[in-house]
Amino acid sequence: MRYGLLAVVLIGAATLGGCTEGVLDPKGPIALAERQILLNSLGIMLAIVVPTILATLAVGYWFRASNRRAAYLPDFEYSGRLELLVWSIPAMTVLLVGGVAWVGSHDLDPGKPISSTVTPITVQVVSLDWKWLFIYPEQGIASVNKLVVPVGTPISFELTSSSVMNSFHVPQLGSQIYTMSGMATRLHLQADHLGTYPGLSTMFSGDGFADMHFTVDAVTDDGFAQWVRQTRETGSALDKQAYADLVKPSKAVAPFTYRAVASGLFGSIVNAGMGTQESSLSICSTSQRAER
Amino acid sequence: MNIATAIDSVPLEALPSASEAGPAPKRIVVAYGFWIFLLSDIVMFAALFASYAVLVRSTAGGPSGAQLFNQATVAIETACLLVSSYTCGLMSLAINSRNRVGMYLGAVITFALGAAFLTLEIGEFADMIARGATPQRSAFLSAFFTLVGCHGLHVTLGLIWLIVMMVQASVFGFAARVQHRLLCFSLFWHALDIVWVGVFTVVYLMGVSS
Amino acid sequence: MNLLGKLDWNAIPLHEPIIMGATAFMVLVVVAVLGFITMKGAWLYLWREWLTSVDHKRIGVMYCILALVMMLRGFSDAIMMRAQQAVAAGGAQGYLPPEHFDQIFSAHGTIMIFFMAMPFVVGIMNFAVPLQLGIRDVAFPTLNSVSFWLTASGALLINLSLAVGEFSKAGWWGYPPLSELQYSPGVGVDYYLWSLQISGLGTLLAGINFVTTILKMRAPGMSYMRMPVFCWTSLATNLLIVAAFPVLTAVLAMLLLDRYLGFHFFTNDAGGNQMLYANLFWVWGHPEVYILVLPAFGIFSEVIATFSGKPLFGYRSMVAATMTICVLSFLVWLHHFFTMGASANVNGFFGVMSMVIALPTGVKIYNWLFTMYGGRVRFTVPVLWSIGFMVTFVIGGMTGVLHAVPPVSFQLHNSVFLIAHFHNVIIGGVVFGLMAGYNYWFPKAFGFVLDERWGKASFWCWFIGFYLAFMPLYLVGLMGMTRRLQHYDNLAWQPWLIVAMVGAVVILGGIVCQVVQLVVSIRARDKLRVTGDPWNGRTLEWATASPPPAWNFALAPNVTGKDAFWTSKREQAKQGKPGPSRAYEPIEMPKNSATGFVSAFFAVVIGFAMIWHIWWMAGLGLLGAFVTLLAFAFRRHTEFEVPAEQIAQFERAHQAGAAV
Amino acid sequence: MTEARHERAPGDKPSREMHPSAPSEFLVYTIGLFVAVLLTATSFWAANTTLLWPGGVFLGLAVLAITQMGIHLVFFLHITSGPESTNNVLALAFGVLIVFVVVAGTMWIVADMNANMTMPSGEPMSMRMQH
Ligand code: HEA
Ligand code: HEA
Ligand code: CUA
Ligand SMILES: [Cu+2]
Repeated sequence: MRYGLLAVVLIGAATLGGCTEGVLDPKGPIALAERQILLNSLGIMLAIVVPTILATLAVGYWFRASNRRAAYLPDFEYSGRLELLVWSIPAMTVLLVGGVAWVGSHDLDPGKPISSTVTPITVQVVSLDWKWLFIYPEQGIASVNKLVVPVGTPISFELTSSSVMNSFHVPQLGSQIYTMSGMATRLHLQADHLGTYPGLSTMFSGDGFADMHFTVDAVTDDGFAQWVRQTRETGSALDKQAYADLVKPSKAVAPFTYRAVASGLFGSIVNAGMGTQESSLSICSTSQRAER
Repeated sequence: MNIATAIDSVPLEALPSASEAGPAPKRIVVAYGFWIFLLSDIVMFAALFASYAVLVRSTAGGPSGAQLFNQATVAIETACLLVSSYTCGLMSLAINSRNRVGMYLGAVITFALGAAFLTLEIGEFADMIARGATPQRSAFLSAFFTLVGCHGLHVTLGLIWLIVMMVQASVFGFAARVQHRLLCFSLFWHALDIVWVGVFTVVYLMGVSS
Repeated sequence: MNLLGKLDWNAIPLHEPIIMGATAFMVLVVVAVLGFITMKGAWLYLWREWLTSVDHKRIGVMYCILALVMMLRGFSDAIMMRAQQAVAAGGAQGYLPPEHFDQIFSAHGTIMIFFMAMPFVVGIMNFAVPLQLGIRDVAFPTLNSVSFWLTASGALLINLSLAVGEFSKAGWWGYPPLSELQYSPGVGVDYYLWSLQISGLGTLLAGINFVTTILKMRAPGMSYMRMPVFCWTSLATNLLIVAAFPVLTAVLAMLLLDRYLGFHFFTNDAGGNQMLYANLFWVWGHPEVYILVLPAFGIFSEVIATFSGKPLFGYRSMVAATMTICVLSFLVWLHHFFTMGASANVNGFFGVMSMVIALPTGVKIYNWLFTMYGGRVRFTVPVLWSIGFMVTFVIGGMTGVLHAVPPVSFQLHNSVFLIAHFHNVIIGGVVFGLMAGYNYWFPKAFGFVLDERWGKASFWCWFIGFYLAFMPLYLVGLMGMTRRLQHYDNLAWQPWLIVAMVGAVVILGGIVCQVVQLVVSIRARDKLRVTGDPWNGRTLEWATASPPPAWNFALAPNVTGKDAFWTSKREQAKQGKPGPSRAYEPIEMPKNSATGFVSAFFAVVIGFAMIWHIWWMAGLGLLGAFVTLLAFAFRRHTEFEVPAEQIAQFERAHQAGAAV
Repeated sequence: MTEARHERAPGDKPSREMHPSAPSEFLVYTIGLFVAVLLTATSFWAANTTLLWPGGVFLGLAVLAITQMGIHLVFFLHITSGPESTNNVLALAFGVLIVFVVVAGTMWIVADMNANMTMPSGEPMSMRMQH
């Protein structure tokens, strides 16, 4: 029965993954590679784990006390050959999976740019209490809880946090990475298919955490250009005052955009988090949460 | 079925020595237990040292070690602790030969040197705080005060322990229990000196020279 | 100045029906228990025989009872979370508001790790290790009692947080800056910190005690290579405790300094570095999971060998594997934060090191398998748990190795898949192991076996319930669900989360069976009464009476080989007559001591006072603790002598009983 | 069971009966003190002199400190390599290993991450943390 269960789970994973926005339904090169690594490692290990489970049950069953046909070997407690086997079979598996891990962590290093002929665009990500701010420095616009990216273009993310630690994750695009106050982490992703993908924080950040999700719209180049144009025409500008308002804790914020962004905003958010005196944006490190 | 006797039927003399000798005498057990405790204490210091090393540059615009530390004081502190470790050793020699006067003399000198160390350290801290270099000033200073302060706290506890032991020695004489505890005390005191070697090297000397 | 610090009537959450209900229930239970004791007039007995006892067997039993009580709390939290996630889908908020849900998962993780699994593991070691080593008690019996009572103090504080104030909402890791004063101004994190510091001290002292016991106190003739494997795994566990817990103490102390004195270790400003906390926390955290699982491995080794009627296969490689795991577990901690932004070399190194642990672990699995091979496996309850473990744990281990592949972790870190991984190894490994140990050593502790039928029912409920509760989480994790979600929008997850809740209910069935098993067995104890050796055991604990006398062994056993008791039984069968008997001698026993109980009392006072900023009270508590220590140090009579005649009498009775 | 069958307690001196040729304990402590003073003085001198190449001073200080710890262990704590203190040495070795892993591992990891967390300008963050 437990095999039944396991099989249901695995098959379920494979089939359901196809339509449910998870890591088994990749929409970009990073997520695709990661799914492949996941399935390969799983396959390598199942090759040894499944026989192990079966052997356990078989041996246990055959050598049950009531089975008089089974041999009784009360002094069988050592065999050099078996010993060697017992150490070397898992060793081979570990070697294989270890190789995958080593090569994989270099190939898919979040800080490594995606090689592509298309020039990447930069998006600066700030996790706030409890929403996401996306700054497009090259386009001079910003949005909250909504990320719009052109398909087929590498996106180079710089990420930080205005308050506590969060983790930026779009399962269908691949790797997540932490956002931390006073530091800027890096991540490179790319969407290869048109569509809307859920994104979220995976590092618990307080009461509004459950609603701290956003959507990623992967659109055509034209669509992206159009969105940028539209955005520039509507909404308010993200200057220091607007940022000071935005930084205040709020939950389940509906997406909206800013038509312009004060230059160097991201840098000063990072610096503010580092507690350097010259920063005028000290507001972000002192956004006291309303609590008790 | 008399099982216990069957296990016991092997004559003791037939046993090889070393790890098969049965439970060790109390003195060894106590000292070994304390040895393990010291190792765990040193691992705790390792965590504090690691934090200090990570945060040493995070001065947040505040003063750095080079601006704050006074090597002359540190040298005297070091001398106090080192000599006290020596006198503590002599004290345990006196205990082994059941020399009461020697023991008290050793204890008094050890205590005095430890107290001198502590006074100097407190003075150093007070001076830094007076100059605005408080642990609240920067992560570097938080780590500094915690690491050095934790060592100082250990010294304080050691001094209290020493007083208690002297009272015990005068009440119980050279009872086995008292001897075990004095052995542990000297282990403790020597270990603190070893930690101090780390502190003065990493914090004071490296901090100033680089 | 306020004499009561931050404490006032608002601290008691009277407006929260769920919390008040739970509190009322708890108070009711406590009152009922206290009333029962008073009614039976058992206070003096309890004080003399249990609360002040320094007997390792009694202390072990008290640890297990503590674990059992805390298990109820941890499980209520678990089932509340499962119920919440089963309903709070697609815009629904469920019945738990975020600030409550956040406390629940933080409390569940903290309680399960520190106050369920740890006490249970330490309790079983307490009970079994000295017996297996053939000695009278641990190296420092009074210290042992102090350890227990400090653990109990921590447990008391964490339960107090339910009724007075609140618990942490920062998860069981308490990562800053979320756990810093700025983002968690309430007392919740302080409850977390102080209860862990106090119980952590207890655990550290227990670790020191057991390392010393195992290395310095074995019966004559018991060389290292003759020690039972459970003693080996206990040695490894306690070495890990001694080496890892100080790091936890240090890192939590730094967070305390940040919160109480405005230091800047991990704050967002003034140069603090939150990555340092994560780093040091997991320096402790990863060894901790092996602290939990290694004793379980030891239990399986004993159980499988005993019930297969064979020596353990590959004893030497078992020992080697245990010690390898012990050292390796200190080289992998970064795998808990691959996604923090380290470079590929660092990630790769720690990824590969994590996998290397699969090697010695796998060796263990195969050695158990070959132990059964050629055996006569009796399918008793402990064996069911063991085989259930072998089947389940390899799945959890496999998903652990999957997480150790950094690119996979980039996708699955903090997902519900991770939740499934670690419940898979903790329940399938640690809890199953503890259950096996509980059923295995129960007759040794109390003189009667546990009911088989209810035990088996319990096992099947747990086993099936586990798969129902956690296999769906693997799936939902792959579907992109992250952990610690109070509600979610994706309706595709909901059916699976409902299955998971059903699984938790089935597990509840298992726990109920367990309670019934205990009650039924106690009732039928006269029928279930057994001799010293109910399982045809192999190691020394079975050589003495059940329950063993306070002094464990009338005569120090002389060990001549591995599986000491088994060997001697064989010898005896061959010779046909008992060997020459040695004369009984009087035995020195440590006297009972209230030191543990009293210092725990002061520890609670200090902890509570610090949490609520009642400084004068903390000062008094500290003073009290110091005076207790002095009082202990100046005791004149610490031991008493059991006369030889009493021992002889007990032995005669025991042998008469055994002969029947 | 005599004490001789057991290992020595940490901190215990070798018994005179077993090792009649052992030097007087007083002498051992005094030699220890002498060497320790010498090493300490060298450390303080090395940290302050301008005669030495600064790059080497750091390493030199580390070596001096480790040597001095060893001196303390041998002369004050009576740790030897003899069979009578195997257990003490093993425990010590385990402790040293853990200390090394904790300190070196932490420094490695955090330094690596700091270096990776570049500022938008491309400037490594650890540089920025200095002021
Ligand atoms: C008892 C507890 C326990 C045990 C034993 C383990 C065992 C292992 N764990 Fe697990 N782990 C936890 C408890 C445990 N873990 C907890 C509590 C967390 C999360 C904490 C939190 O975030 O809140 C966690 C998280 C965790 C992570 C972090 C994931 C993340 O946050 O993204 C990783 C990553 O590497 C990991 C890996 C492993 C590995 C490689 C093992 C290995 O030791 C497993 C080895 C065993 C086997 C592999 C099976 C048997 C072997 C064979 C049959 C041989 C053949 C097989 C192979 C060679 C593959 N664990
Ligand atoms: C020892 C560790 C342990 C154990 C046993 C369990 C057992 C269970 N856990 Fe736990 N869990 C954690 C450790 C543990 N958990 C941790 C560390 C976290 C992370 C917290 C965080 O996010 O910060 C977590 C988080 C966690 C979550 C949150 C997931 C999320 O973040 O979204 C959920 C959700 O349902 C959950 C469910 C369960 C369930 C249903 C069980 C039950 O199925 C199992 C019930 C188990 C028992 C009841 C214990 C068994 C013990 C006995 C029966 C004792 C008997 C004693 C004697 C006989 C003496 N757990
Ligand atoms: Cu990253 Cu500081
Ligand atoms: Cu781990």
